[in-house]
Amino acid sequence: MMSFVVTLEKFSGPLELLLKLIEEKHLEITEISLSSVTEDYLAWVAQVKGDYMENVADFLQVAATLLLIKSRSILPTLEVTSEEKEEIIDLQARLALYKLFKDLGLNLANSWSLQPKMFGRPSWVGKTIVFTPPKEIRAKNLTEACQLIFQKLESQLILQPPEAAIRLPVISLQDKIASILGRLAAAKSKIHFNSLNGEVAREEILITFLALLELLKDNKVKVQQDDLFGEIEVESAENIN
Amino acid sequence: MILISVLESLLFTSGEPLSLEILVKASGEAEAEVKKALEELKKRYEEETSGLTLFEHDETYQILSKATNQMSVQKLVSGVFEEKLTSTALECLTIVAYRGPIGRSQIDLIRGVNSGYILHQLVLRGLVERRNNPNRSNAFLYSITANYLKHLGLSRIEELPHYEEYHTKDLQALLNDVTSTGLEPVKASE
Amino acid sequence: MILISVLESLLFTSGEPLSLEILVKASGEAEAEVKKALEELKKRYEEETSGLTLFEHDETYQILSKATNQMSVQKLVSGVFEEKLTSTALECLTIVAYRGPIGRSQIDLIRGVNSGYILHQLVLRGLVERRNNPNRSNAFLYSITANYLKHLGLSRIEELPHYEEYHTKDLQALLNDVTSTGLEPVKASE
Repeated sequence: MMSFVVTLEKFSGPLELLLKLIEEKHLEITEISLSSVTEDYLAWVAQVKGDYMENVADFLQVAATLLLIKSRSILPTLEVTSEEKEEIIDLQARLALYKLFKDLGLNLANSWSLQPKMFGRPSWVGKTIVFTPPKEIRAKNLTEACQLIFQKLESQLILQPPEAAIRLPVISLQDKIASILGRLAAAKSKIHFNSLNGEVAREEILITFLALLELLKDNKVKVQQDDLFGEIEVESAENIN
Repeated sequence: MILISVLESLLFTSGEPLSLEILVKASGEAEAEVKKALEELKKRYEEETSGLTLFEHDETYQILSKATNQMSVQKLVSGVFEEKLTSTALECLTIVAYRGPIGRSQIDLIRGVNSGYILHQLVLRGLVERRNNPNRSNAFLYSITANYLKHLGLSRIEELPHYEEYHTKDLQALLNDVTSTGLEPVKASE
Repeated sequence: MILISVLESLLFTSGEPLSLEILVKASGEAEAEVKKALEELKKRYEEETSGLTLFEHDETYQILSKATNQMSVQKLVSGVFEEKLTSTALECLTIVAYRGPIGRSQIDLIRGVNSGYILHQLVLRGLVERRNNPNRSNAFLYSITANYLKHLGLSRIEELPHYEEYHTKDLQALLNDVTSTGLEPVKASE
């Protein structure tokens, strides 16, 4: 009777994904735990298929904050602006709030029944249809009401078409890694991080940064940053060895 | 399982008279037990605080509203009829007129709220009729009655002003609420 | 005239939910008296020998069969279709249930993702309803429907576990709570 079906074939949003990753590792929601799941999160986002196109912006926005957290854990000296700090605290709080409702929902899932548990009865049994047209209504009243209904529905639409949010350049992590390696090989010397990005969309910088982290981890590149906020210089490890 | 409670639930939801046989089957109890419980229910309804009565005829049973409350019930029924069309009823009637034959769920979607009660009233007043949906069992399609059309002085539904325009207008695009993409800072308070 | 008996007759005859206003009009008694009698009726139905429930939603009242008799009644009622929930639907419904009436942007904020599509689906399935936001003409407010409560077997929304706590606090206070209390808000399933 208590048949409840959870379909987890995909993540409906960034918070669901993030929470899953944290809970898999049995962690509390803290900055440290967020930092520790950043790579898994980014790896998942990097594989985003067409299914998620409409929500890609939401996933990337969270990814940006995660990268900020990650950077802070790698570079303890990294100064963050108060705005960025707020962003980090905000993400933790929102994740906690999301978890609250998720848990409340799981509680309810147990009492959910596929069919209603209570039933009404046929209404007005034995009452027959008596033609009683309202006196005051004319055809033009119906037309006016109809115009109003459509006006109301149309006013709900905002001017900005939803596609605007969807059309983000989607660059896969693999493509980015390949492109960086290709350019490093071609340059045979240090190149600037900024030159690795095409149009300066935050999402692309993010993917580039992520690609660099991956390459660093695999010891395929070396990076150097002389000053805080200074240029990041990237060099192929093969050039050095 | 408490037999008397189950029997009351069964009789209540059915509306139609139910035979002893059906009650026995549906409750899964012995006939004698069922009969005894029905007697008990009957007695309970005889209390003056109850508004119900157990009507027995030819080994069938039906719950009815108590005869002594006939006056108030009549007032409800006629009151419901005489009332002017509320704005929500007008909205509902309009949707049925311009978009009919139309299913309940579509009406609900346009209005955003459950329209069951209002539709029922419109049917009882003879303004709207429902037919079986040929494409989906257990679903109905609602349209304006010929009677009401006549009353409006129209010989066919197409004579409603702007009928063509509103009848064919694509609704799908309008029904998606696309107000914001979320992820605003948490500061936004309700 | 015995008010409680009259009210039971009215609710029984209608079958559909009736507003307090209609009950007051049809019974001809003062609102406070009607309310008191409805409470009494509710209590009477809570006895285990009763097969009925007084269901209250959105300031309307309706008599329904008792949730515990679901199995027996279900056999009799045809054409009820099954409502499976995906985890996304469950998530969305929970937020709307505890926080409703709630705007889209607030739902998006909690879920961290655009909820337009799922809300549209839930309205279509009659589990959520939307109304115009009285304070902002171009926005909707979402609430759960009576149908949703019927699937949970609750006779009013206040019966949701911890409803008071999570409904009344504003979102910011809730955020402060979950952040400061070590994040273990809900545990026991009821």
